[in-house]
Amino acid sequence: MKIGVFVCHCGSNIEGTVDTAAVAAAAREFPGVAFATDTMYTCSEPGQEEIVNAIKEHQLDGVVVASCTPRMHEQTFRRTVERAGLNRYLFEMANIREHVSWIGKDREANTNKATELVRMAASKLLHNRPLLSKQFDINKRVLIIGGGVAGIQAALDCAEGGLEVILVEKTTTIGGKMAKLDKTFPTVDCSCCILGPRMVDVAQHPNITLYAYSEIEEVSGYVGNFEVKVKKKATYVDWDKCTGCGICMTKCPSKKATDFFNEGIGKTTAINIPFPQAIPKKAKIDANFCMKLQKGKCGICAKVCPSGCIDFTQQDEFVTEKVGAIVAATGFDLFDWTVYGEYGGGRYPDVITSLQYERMLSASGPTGGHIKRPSDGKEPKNVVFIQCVGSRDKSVGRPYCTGFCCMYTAKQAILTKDHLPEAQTYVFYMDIRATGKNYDEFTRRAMEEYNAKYIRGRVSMIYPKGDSLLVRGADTLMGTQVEVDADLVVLAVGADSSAGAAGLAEKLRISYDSYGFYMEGHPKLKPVETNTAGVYLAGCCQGPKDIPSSVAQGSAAASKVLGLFSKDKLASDPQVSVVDIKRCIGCGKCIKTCPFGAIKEIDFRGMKKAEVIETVCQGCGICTSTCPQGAAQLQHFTDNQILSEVNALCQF
Amino acid sequence: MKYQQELKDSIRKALPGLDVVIAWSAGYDPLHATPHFIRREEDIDRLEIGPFSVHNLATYLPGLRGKKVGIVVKGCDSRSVIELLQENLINREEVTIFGFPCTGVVDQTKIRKALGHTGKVDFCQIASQTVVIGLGGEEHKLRLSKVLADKCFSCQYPNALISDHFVGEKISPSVQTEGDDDLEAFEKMPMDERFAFWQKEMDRCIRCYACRNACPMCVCRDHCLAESRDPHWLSQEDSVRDKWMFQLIHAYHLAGRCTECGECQRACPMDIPLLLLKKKMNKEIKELFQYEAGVDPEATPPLLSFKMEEENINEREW
Amino acid sequence: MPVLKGKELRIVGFLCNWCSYGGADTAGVGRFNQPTDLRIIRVPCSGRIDPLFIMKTLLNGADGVLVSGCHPRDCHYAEGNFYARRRLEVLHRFLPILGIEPGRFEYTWVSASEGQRWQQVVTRFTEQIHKLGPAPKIAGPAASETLRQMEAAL
Amino acid sequence: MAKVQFIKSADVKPWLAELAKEHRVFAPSYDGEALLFRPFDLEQEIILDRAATMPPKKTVFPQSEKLVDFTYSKDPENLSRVKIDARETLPEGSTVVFGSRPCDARGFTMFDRVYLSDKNTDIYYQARRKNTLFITLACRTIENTCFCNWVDSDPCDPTGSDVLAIPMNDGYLLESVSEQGEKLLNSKLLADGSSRKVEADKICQEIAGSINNTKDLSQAPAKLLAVFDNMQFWEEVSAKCLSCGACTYLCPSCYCFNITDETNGMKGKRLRSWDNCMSAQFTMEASGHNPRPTKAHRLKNRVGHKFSYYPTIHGGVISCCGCGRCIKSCPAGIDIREIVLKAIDFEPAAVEE
Repeated sequence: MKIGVFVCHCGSNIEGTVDTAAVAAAAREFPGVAFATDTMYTCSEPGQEEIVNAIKEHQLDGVVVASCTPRMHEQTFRRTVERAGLNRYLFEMANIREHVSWIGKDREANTNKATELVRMAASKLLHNRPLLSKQFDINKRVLIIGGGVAGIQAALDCAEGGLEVILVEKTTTIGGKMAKLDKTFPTVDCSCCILGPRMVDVAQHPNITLYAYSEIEEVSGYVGNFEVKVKKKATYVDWDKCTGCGICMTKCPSKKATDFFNEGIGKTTAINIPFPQAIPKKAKIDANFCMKLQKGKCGICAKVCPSGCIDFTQQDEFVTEKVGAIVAATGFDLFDWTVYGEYGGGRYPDVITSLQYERMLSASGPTGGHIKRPSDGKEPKNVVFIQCVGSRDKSVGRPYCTGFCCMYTAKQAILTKDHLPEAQTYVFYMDIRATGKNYDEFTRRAMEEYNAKYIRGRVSMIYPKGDSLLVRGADTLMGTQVEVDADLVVLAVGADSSAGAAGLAEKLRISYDSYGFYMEGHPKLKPVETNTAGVYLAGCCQGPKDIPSSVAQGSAAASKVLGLFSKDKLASDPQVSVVDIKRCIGCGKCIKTCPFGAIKEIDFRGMKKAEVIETVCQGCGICTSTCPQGAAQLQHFTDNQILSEVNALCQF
Repeated sequence: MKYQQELKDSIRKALPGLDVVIAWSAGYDPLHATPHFIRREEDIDRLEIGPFSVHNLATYLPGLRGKKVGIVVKGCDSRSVIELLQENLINREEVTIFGFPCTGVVDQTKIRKALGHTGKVDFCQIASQTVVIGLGGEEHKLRLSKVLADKCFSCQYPNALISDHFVGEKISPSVQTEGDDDLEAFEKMPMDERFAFWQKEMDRCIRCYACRNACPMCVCRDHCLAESRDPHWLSQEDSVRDKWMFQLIHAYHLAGRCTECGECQRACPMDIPLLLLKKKMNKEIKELFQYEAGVDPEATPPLLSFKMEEENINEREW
Repeated sequence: MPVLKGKELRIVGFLCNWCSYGGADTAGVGRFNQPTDLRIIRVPCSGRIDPLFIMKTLLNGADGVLVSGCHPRDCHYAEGNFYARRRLEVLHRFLPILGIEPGRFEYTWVSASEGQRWQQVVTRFTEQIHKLGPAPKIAGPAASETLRQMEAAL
Repeated sequence: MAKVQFIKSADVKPWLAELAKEHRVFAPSYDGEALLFRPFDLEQEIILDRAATMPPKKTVFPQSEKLVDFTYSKDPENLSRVKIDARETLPEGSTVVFGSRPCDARGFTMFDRVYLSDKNTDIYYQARRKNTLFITLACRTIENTCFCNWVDSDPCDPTGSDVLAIPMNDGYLLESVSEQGEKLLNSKLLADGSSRKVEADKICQEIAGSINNTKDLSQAPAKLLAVFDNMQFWEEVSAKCLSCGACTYLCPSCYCFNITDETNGMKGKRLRSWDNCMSAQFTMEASGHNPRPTKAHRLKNRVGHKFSYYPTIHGGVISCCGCGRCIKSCPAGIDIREIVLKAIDFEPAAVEE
């Protein structure tokens, strides 16, 4: 191999503490090095030209650039050598800026270190091989998991972009958390009025197939070619026939079923359509409460149903969909606030969550939009809001800020005053975080126009006092203890990752943080990508966020999918593992440890062997360090390549 | 051995359905047995089990895939069979396992050490706890417990853990837990002496790879890293570094898979105390993962799995 | 290769590309001064780091080996560092039997944003290695009296 | 006329110390539990009453030896022009091996026919061979694995040795076999031994008389060829073979090697290291094809080579010296004697009409 070495000054960034000319001179003595020079700015246009020219002039077949981190410019220089006709993988970088010149001032030590890094890079390069990517077809359909506002947005954008969309929602209706809200901040728009039309669009769009009351059972395949098994859970109602008339609900004698949609404020019937604008507007029987399913007696709904769609024998059903990309938009759940013993731990009926309060405020909610105390149905006079319940609290393992509670609390304070002009609201807060457009103005309005009393401090205890509650807390601005008589306490409960998020992540082979929120590809630059190609994120599954951000992410994810599908074929990354079939003994250890299911067992002349599915392989190299006989080798990071670096550094 | 006849009868019954049964027979002198491949009825007569049945015959199984193989196993050997099953390197339906209660096997090195040399053994009789060896016309009496292999003292699995035919009465495991004395003693040595120790021991390695080939879990066989150029982990140089490195490869590749049968050390013609490395590895594996290899055919070796929260690994705080 | 005029010791680092290599970059961008001994080998994932690389590096005469990957649960490849954690921990506990100070090998987790932490890790590890001094090198067989005694005991 | 000297047992070590001033001296002593030919050390006990674990093969044929040192250098004007400077590294100095057994010393005569033939001379082997002298100890004990008498040798065979030492009750009778050997016998510690020659000869006769199991192997070359294609025969005899190299590496007459280059940076060396026909890699071709794919093929080669192919081209000399180490150290207890006899006795099944 004829290697060219280019040692970059990076202006004075490197040259300031590294004698680049000396590094280049030393490099001339390294095995395989046929040309070495120092250059002012290697990444600049003339710098790159110099490489191209040197490749041609000296017939180089490998290039080492010693400059900044490969995380910065590896792609740049790979393209450069490719322009000169070399394979892009016959290139190595030595990081002599971030790892040398910027972290020490001893010029002698730096120069020596830089020289050794170049030596390592050149040694590795001697073992590099040209790698070529493969082209493969893509299935231009997209699966969107979760029918909240982010999922709806992604679905509609993709469908509008001409893609076939499969939307899977685990409850019986799309709409998510937003559908449960009464109003939205800071405009105090009716939530259902703005979301409703979008939901209808989903139902009517010819490109969208909606599986409600369904969950993802299994995901296999890879970007461009996923295969997804969807479980359609039994509703005991034939949805092809159900018209959503609701007669069954009026006649159902089992009226103590849990009302999930209304957050447990009140009860509902065993057969149920969650709310009037539900999409799809179909009834479902809650088997836990249905007398027919529990005890075999009743069946009134079947008798009254005009279209005869009740089917007590219905079973879960599975359908398989083939898609090319997946958007996870699985949202969030509320933190289980009952861990807070000081707030009663769930023992006081008049301590409720913010989302329960939303349902109470909603005209279509169980109270018809009247604020009533759950304990006695009376209108409250003093309403106390407590913020940061399960947010910014290390003691309950939730150190992060949910981000939108400050805003909805302000909104709820305003709405309280609208509903009950006599009422007095109090808000216990830590800090007001109102960083969106018109947000700060909105919280000020709550304080100034709606007379919400904001108290900066945490609540230490809630005690029952007569038929009301005594809220004791600190006012840290005044430096005093405060006690407020409350008729109703509303907890601004923070967002937790959605129940089941981890299980789905494992199916999708994406990672999640310690709270269960999905990891984006890069916190700044890849906010909706994941590290699994073809899987994108939208909305609160990635972390708590408000509606506009969720919608923006839905659109962003859709644009990523549309961008991906704008090509007819995809190219696989050739830095994948390859199994040497001659060395493989078929023990399957690689198959067992591959996080991506990218290795399969094949039969080769009657012998078991492993084979890498190169489109699925993500190039982590776990198989390579697992295979005892070195049969599986991650290309570009083979044992011999790493050993050559080790040997360049230490072999006495 | 008490159950020898019963075992022979059992094999005789099964042989028509099998290509071969692997057992032991008398070796080249009264102090040695040798693996015995029974293919025909008449081969059965030469079968002998006893304290010289040292070889772990499970080593032969992966090489006989595709054949119907019977195998006679001691308790410790059965763990290797389990481990091979666990790794899908043998098919359960192809293997017929004959178990017997093992009361321990000898360590030839201990006998040699006790007698000076054992080149000319005329006879050997074992009666209850005494071994009588005729050596160049003289009679030497040794206590059996002086010459049993270390692993037998702390043996927890004297009966085959898995078998299709078990002859004799199952016996209870050893209550002694000694056996790791050598490891404990070694770990009391200062670091530099340990380093020097291995250099000295590895110096006499002749790279014959008997340790590897006798190991039932060294399943790479002809594709071992030791002799490969791609990947090129080792040179062929007679250097302590390369020879030592090989033993580290061996020990690490056995981490969580080694059943401590001791074949590596027994096979070593240079008597290098190789088992010490494996014992250390097993001790750490057991402490970290409460895992013992070769007990459960359904288990996954700990280095091929993980837990998100490891009970015994503290996150490194620096 | 000789280490710089006896000032440096030979310290080799194996870093995953996504977190720790990025963390080392971040430390550079932040101009967080570090000792110059460390030489970094970049690998895609800590799961790629076969513990045998570390043994090989140590037997080849390195004075110290530092491995760093993404924090558990933050692995770019979801599971790589979980495997690495088990394997590296086993190695760490195994080294003493060879007569190699376990402190010559450390593994840790540094994310791409933890530049300052990386500086601390490198500084601390380099200090630790300098305290241990140059690693014993493999020479010919040494037959000290203690060894003979040890042999007799075994 | 051979020089005959006598040395008292107590004078052996001082004599070796004397020899060590001029030569590298190797003598059997324990390294761990292995009895090896190690550099003579006054502190170390020399063990002469039992056969060594390993023959003194390394003294003439090192486990690995550097054949060539090479260095690359570049033309500063044109870095692509690389020169290779290669230097042979021939061994220097002389060596004395004390306490080898007749089989050990005789083993090198098997090497000589190959490495020092009229057509080809291996200069590395030659350099060591001619400068290594063997003071061989006749055997008084015939071990269970010994069979030198089967292969045209005996416990007092001086073939390949420079001095033959016959163990007597109070010392050793030293008889020179070669001229170089004669020169070793000039120490003041030695006394004229002619008077005890008769006694020594009697000892040798007694030893020879104690052997009674000699087998005639003259049919072996032909009989082994006859079973060459009988793979079932070879599969059965090799069934317990583990394919390790213990037998070959401990064999005084196995001389195969491999050559590899190891380069680091601009320097490198060419190594010759022991190789063995029991290993699958031994005959592995670059294409991946292996003409000896199974251990049956490989064990057939080992036995066939020693007892058939070698004798066929080297005047009937069996390339086995009967030391029995392959039997003793085989982890699976394979007995080469058994295989050879089985081949000799093998009667092909009558072909059914």
